[in-house]
Amino acid sequence: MIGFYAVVAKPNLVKKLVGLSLFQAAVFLLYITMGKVEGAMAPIFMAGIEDRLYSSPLPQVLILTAIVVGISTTALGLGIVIRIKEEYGTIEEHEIHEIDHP
Amino acid sequence: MDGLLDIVSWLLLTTGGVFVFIGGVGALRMPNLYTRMHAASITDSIGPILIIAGVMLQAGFTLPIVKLAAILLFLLLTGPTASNALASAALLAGTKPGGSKTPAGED
Amino acid sequence: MVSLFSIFILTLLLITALAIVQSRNLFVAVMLSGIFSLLIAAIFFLLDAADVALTEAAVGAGISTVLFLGALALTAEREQEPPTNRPVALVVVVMTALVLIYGTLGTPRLGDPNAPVQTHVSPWYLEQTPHYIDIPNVVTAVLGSYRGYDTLGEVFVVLTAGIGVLFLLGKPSPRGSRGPESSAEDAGLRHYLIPRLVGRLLIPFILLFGLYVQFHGEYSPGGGFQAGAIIAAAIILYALLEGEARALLVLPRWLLTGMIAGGALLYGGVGVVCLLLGGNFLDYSVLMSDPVAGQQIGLLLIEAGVGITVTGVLLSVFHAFAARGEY
Amino acid sequence: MLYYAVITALLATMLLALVRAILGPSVYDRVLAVNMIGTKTVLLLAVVSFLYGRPDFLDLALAYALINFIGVLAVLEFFRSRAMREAAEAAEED
Repeated sequence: MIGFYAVVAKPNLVKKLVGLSLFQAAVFLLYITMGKVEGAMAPIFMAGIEDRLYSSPLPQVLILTAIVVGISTTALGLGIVIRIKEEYGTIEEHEIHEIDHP
Repeated sequence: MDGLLDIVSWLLLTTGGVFVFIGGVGALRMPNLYTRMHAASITDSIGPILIIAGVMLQAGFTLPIVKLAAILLFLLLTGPTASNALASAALLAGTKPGGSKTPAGED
Repeated sequence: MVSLFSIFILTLLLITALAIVQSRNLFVAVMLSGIFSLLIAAIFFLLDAADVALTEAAVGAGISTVLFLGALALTAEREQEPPTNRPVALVVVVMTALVLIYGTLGTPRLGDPNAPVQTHVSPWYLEQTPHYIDIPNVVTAVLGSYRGYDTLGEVFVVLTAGIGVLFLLGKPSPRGSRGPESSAEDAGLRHYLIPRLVGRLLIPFILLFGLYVQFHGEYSPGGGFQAGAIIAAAIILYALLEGEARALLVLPRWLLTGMIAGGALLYGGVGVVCLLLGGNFLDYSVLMSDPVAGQQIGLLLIEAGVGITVTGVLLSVFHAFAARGEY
Repeated sequence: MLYYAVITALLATMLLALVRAILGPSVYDRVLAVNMIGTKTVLLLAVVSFLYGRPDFLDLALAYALINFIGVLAVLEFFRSRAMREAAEAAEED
């Protein structure tokens, strides 16, 4: 479990959006691991099998929607980046800063 | 499940795994782009055939066998197509086949 | 054994993530994040989250790669050397990591059936779903019915994001460097004959599969979010193969905008109808005389709404990006 | 037991392909590696779903087989358009 915390913490250095989506993925993974039950199966009932353990469906629901929301917000971020590129001609933060405060 | 079927499926799965692994080694060790592509794409075709056939034998005549067939079909359609498109794109971009070293690429 | 595999894939994920952070070439970073998404979906699958893995597969491998590439085509492909404020960032990151690791010490062991997550509402969902809704996929049941408000909220977030992108990129580029009808360039992958043929062969199957995922979501992994992403991917494939303009002929912009709004309206409308019929908002039991059948109808309708919205938003975003450049 | 052997082989191959993707001198090598990992993931999912005894999850592998193709084509289209742009601008070596 600690292993992917390094993944969580690392990426927010430079490539902000890719890093952000990595960060999201790591959080998703954390949630899913919470829902896992040892020896259980996915929470979809199967005909003929009763009294099986199922993993918790709730985190999965939250993450399922969060993935799609994540891609939408990433798309919004990319849109903003494209506009910034058109206005400033660069996508590097410090250059934008220099243009704004000459 | 019958013993014979199990043995056959076991054989198929193992050979499939071996082929896939050989493909991986080839893709890592081959000297230039086209030879790597060669290694990867051929084993990417034979591996799925063997492995999915092996799993199919385990599945028996149920709905999953149809799905497996569909997966195999799509893999066989898309894999070589992707390789072809990749190779032609690389050729168009000017990476020449042959030679023992990869020419200076895009990266 | 399975946990061993999970750990192995986690290691691969770690390597990939480090490589993504390292690489200067943004294009490489995007490719690697495609791999990252594949790997993480495999882990989701190993951790019993089939629905989540399907969503990640549909969204991560295809659409997010396409969107990132579309954005890259419009901006710089190479990252420049960052200025020298990195030590501070590193310190902040390391401190955050330490706090987070300290946080994990308090979490229960992986797979513990008595963890807090397992003991609150989840067992109730698992026990009651056969009674109230009578569909096998509990994830869909929780998504649509028990936590319908959340899902409604998520749909509206997606809607807002789509509208935001349309606002940002909707009007044509101010510089106008490219003519609107660059027909020769806009031909897509036309001269690649084989991909084009195979792609055309595959598109109907992808659409069919999308519909299967949409309407079979109560019985197997699937549902509106996944289906929306898959259908959008199919149309994007068409746009790649045949060129942007032809894809817009199939699904024009006004229809996409309509889909964005219409799907969300359908979802909300189902809730209002429930209200009018005397139930609570999004309480589908009143839709039919038989509460169970009502729940099923409600689920079907809202899943359709979700699917329509997601498809519309993703495609609008794609077209908005594509219209900006010749990508 | 035989499933485990296959899964191990698949994972090992994924590792090799990942190394290729990270090292890969040209972008095409990386695309190749992504495609390989995609195929391996499909097979992995197919085998694991049998290992778990839940063959109804083959849907997932099916989705992968279809979607992965789109990713690769998108990358190629990106190259094509970039090559065209560079040909148009007739300069700017990478």
